[in-house]
Amino acid sequence: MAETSTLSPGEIMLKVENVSLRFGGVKAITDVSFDIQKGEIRAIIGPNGAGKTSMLNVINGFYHPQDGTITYKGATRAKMKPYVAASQGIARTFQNVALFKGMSTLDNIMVGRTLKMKSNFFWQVFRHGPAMTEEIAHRRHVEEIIDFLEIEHIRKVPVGKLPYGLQKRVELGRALAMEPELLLLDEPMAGMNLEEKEDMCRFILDVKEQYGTTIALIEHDMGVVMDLSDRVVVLEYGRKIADGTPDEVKANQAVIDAYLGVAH
Amino acid sequence: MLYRESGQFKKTYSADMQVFPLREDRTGIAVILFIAAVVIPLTGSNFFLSTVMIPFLVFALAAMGLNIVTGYTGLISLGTGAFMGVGAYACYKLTTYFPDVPIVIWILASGVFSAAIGALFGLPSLRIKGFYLAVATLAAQFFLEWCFVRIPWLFNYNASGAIEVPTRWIAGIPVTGPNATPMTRYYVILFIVVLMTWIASNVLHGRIGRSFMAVRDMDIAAELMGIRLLRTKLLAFAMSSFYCGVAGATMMFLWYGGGEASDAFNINQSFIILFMVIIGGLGSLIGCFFGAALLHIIPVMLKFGLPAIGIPLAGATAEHITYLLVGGLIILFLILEPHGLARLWQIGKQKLRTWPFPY
Amino acid sequence: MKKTLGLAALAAAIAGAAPMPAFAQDSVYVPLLTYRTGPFSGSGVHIANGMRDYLEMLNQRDGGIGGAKILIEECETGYDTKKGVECYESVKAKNPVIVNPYSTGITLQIIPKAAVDKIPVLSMAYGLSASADGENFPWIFNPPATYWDGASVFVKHMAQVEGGLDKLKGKTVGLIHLDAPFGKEPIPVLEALAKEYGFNLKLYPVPAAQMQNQGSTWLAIRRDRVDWIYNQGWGAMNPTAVKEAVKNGFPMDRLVGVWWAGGDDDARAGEAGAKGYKTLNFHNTGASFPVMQDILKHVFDKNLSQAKREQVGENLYNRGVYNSMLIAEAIRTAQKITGKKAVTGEDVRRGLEALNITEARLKEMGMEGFANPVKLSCNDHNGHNKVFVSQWDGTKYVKASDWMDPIKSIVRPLIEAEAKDFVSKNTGWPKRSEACEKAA
Amino acid sequence: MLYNVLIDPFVQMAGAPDLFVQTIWEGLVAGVLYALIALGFVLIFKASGVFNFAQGMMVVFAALTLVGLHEKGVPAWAALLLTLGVMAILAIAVERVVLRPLVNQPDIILFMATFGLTFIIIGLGEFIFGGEPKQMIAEELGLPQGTMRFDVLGGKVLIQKIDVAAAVIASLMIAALALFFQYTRIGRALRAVADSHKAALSVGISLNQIWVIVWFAAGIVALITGIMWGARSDVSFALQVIALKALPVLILGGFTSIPGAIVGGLIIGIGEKLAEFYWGPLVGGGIENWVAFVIALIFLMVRPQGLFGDKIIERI
Repeated sequence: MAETSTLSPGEIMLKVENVSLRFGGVKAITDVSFDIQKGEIRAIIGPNGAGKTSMLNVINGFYHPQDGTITYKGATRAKMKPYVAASQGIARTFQNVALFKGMSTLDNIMVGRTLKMKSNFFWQVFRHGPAMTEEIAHRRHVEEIIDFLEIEHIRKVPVGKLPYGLQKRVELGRALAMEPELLLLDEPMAGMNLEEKEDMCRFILDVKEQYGTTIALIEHDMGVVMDLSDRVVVLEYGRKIADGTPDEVKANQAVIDAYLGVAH
Repeated sequence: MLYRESGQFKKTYSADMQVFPLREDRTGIAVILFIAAVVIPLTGSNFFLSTVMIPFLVFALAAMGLNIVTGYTGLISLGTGAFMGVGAYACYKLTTYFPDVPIVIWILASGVFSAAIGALFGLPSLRIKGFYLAVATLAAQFFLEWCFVRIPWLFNYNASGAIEVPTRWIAGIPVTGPNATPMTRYYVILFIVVLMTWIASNVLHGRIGRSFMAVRDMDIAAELMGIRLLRTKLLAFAMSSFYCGVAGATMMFLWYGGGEASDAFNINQSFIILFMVIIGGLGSLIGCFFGAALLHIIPVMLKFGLPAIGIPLAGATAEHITYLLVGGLIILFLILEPHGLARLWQIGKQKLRTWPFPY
Repeated sequence: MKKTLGLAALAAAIAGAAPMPAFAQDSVYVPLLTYRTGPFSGSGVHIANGMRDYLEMLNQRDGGIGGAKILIEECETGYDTKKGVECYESVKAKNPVIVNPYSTGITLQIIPKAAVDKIPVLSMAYGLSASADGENFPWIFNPPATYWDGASVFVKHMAQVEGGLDKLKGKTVGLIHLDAPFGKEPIPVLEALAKEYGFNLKLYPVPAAQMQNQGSTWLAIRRDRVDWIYNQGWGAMNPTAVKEAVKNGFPMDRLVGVWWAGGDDDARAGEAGAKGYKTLNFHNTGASFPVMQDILKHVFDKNLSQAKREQVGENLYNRGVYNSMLIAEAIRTAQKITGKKAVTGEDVRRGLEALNITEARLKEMGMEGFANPVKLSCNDHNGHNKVFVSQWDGTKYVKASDWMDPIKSIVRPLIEAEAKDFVSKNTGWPKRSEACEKAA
Repeated sequence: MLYNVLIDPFVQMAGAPDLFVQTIWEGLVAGVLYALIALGFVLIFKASGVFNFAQGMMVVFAALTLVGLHEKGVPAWAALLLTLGVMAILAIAVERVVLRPLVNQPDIILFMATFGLTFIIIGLGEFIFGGEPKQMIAEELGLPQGTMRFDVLGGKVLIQKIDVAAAVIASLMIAALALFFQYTRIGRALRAVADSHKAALSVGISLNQIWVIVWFAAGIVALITGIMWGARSDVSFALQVIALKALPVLILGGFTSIPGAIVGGLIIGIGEKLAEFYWGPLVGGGIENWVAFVIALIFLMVRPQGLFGDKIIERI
């Protein structure tokens, strides 16, 4: 994959500052700040309803925070359309698999290439010339991802018919097809058995190693989080209660309280 | 042993990406085209051509249009009839102003106008979906219908208030108007339908088609993949209306030979085409043909076919039975096979693939 | 695959079906395009019954026309152009001697085809007014009067009631019409007459979808203080209009419908208040005429009709009978000219141009007092015949005026101009090549 | 031009207050009837999540059955009861044949199934009772006839007794429905289903029963609507296009709100009459057909969730 980022590893890629998000009277996120560095795996954890998914939605422009700013690769923004985030290299997967159920694995991943495809309507009409050349080039790329994720056998199966674990894998493939610089993974291992989880962990690490992609992930399996991530941010009731390396977080009293529960 | 994929290996991506990867399918299409272009004109009576085949092709084209927006992009439109009307009136105006340009060009060009109008009425689709959008498209239907009656410029101030299709020649052969033979009209419309089906198939198999389906299946995810929803939905509406517009123009010029808007492009027309799409198969091109065939042929069969083979059936009763049958079929298909005849077709092919040893 | 085979078989059945019926040597095939379904069936059913029953009566009583049996076939159009054209295509193959489209929309479609297919079209007092010009429309006939004649008779009737044409000055006349080509027909002639006699014309279009929802239309009529209303409506529009008029206290004897707005059911909808409602007419109502008695005897007594006995004599039923009388007389005239029994469409076209139904002939047919003489010519395919006003007396329509001539001096020039316009817009419209009959 | 659009209509309103009042009244009556059709939609949507496109046809079908039976010699009141029976059978049939096999299908599939239902109802109605329009047996049912005339505001306002009856009956029915939902066991069950199908199932409420009941209730509403509409014009499937007016009403009122249906109905009814009467002449009239839809469309752009709906939060 082509490396387009001008950042070098360790530099701050994304900076979230004092972000608050409300739905009517409900506060989903309150005054949260953290950052993500180039090349790291950053975990966001917290109990259910802590605002983790909302945080991802804010990062890729799906929700617009009432307060606070997001700085991505040096550019600060308040509001943005999700497709702009996509074009800037932010890709994601979803908590409840959000694949295009009526389409095949291949087509799903091909959709991830949409932004990279340039041929105009005219050539599309004839499916010849530039349109076909482009289609073949991207197909080659997609096949690489399919090989990488070891899903060759389900290439032409409609994804609606696949088991859950494979769907998650296809979804990762679709996100990878966008050649993201920042990959947001929302519970990539939810509902998987141990073997599938191990596979998924391997893929995530491989993505980081092979492509140098920065990854932010939400996960409930603490073992996985602690093994995979470089740094962890902990949310509870929409507030940040801890931020640091896995070991630091593990030792944090607030985190222990949040997970084990204390009498408030 | 007629239909096998084994032994057909694809060595290049382009071979694998063909619309019909199997050799048998390609042969099948060739056979169908041969039947359509040679056998039917040779054997069909004028009545068969003008009452069965031409309307069937017009409806298939309109159903294709609706299928693009409803079946592929997941946006229900109840304004098909009106968008067809836009095409018909556009074609009428164009050929009035420029009578010397071959009519086929104007029929195709009239789609541009309906595409523009369609995109305009597709604008609300960004904010609203589902039933709400269906109601919004009804606004288009009723408003445009009113325009067709109310703006005399559209029908050249004819006292009849209707489109009066003039005779137009291509290479000395009358193509439209009373002197055009059913055979000529059939060939013209067959050419248009084949061309536009090929184009639709190309577009829907590529990037654009994938964006349509992505929006249909999960619009939010599609947007997060970098697909611009408004642009995609408008493109779907425009392309859909383009097809509907051309269908409307062919309907007026090659089938009806003139007529009133309030009659030809009313809400019932929109419903019928929606039913064709449902029964034929949402999100399937071949389904458009199945749906159009079934829904157009049922009434014609009941009305003309049964009396012809000696079963007397009063016209009115045939009408009532048509309603019952069509309604029943819609429900039946939704229950048994929500993907319509097209899916049955696929299942049939699947069975054939393993026949005669299914295990 | 099985499905395709099945479909193919069905398709083959239709493909082969069209030119099917075995024709008896001495017969004429008369298809009737009718509608017993759809939103306009309320008017259509009665006409269909009347048309069919008269022809059936001829078959039963006389064995057909001049020895040729009439093959009657109804084709259901639902007043829908698409189905109408299907019907036309299906009957075309069976050599019809005449076609009755029974819808202005369908007529408009058939007009250009008629000359090519050599089938005369009888659009009795409907269709394109301009097609009265035989010079440009040799195959289209719309006797006995056009909508424009009707509208002019309406104006004359107003003048009669008001006490002279000069009294029309300053009056407000409303046209409530179906918002479709049929409904808009009388507009040009009423505009011309309004200019001529100095009355104000107001238009009240009713969209087909709103036929049964005319509240605001009638409010507008009240607002504009309209003195007279001419109703160019059809189907479900008419009973609703009558009801609304009653409701709004509009004087019923100043609400005049075109002949198609004269269904008995239309007036009945207004119940007691509808008394006094007027409609134009060109034939009488009631079942007392010998011809009606013959229908009762030869058709109803043998249970060959779909109508109820008490419907014979109702206005629209009689309209159907009148229509079929024109068909039969055209065929008879054609037989006389050609000396053939089984005449063709071309013969019947000549028969229509030579059609001359005299007082004596009417009496012979048992229609004395039922209708007025009709005479067509090569040039005049309409006759612009006399029309009278019928009035609803609470249970039936009764004749309420003398037979009145249309204002030909205004109507005919309009027709010729309109016909020219039609021809000029339809480039390549064929010049009349059919020879004119010598007086028969 | 601007004067004609922005000022003149209001001058007219002030100039002839009797006509203004009459217009409002006409709109009100039409609105009540739209609201009744919409009410049938809402009942079914709340309980089964089905957007019943066939509601308008059920109105005509019920009225047609009533009149048709009476024509065949059944006395009016017996015909009324029989029609109720027919609507009950229809409800059971719909549940058995359409809803049960399609349970758990996407909404859109059920929506389309009701298109099929629409056609079946039209075909069945015309097949049995014939296609020609019929007159409502308003008199035989003891509905008041005639016109009341009020000389007010320097003019006259005409009010049909049947319209007053329609408004009164509609209000009574809505009140009865409200009581039914509030205080009966079935009513509570219905509300539970409306909130959550699964929750209702888990406390042992039979969904199938509930569906039959709401479809029957919608059938009763349809019958009453049909009688009122029929008395105003006549009974035929030509009413179907007018029945579509219930759709913009639903857009305004929201799919699940009974007060929404009523308020929406009145807004659409009055709005379209005012538009046709005061603004229609500017463009040649006949705009009543689409103005309701355009009102709804504009409204949607501003407030996609309807008058009484909550703001939609999209989740992923």
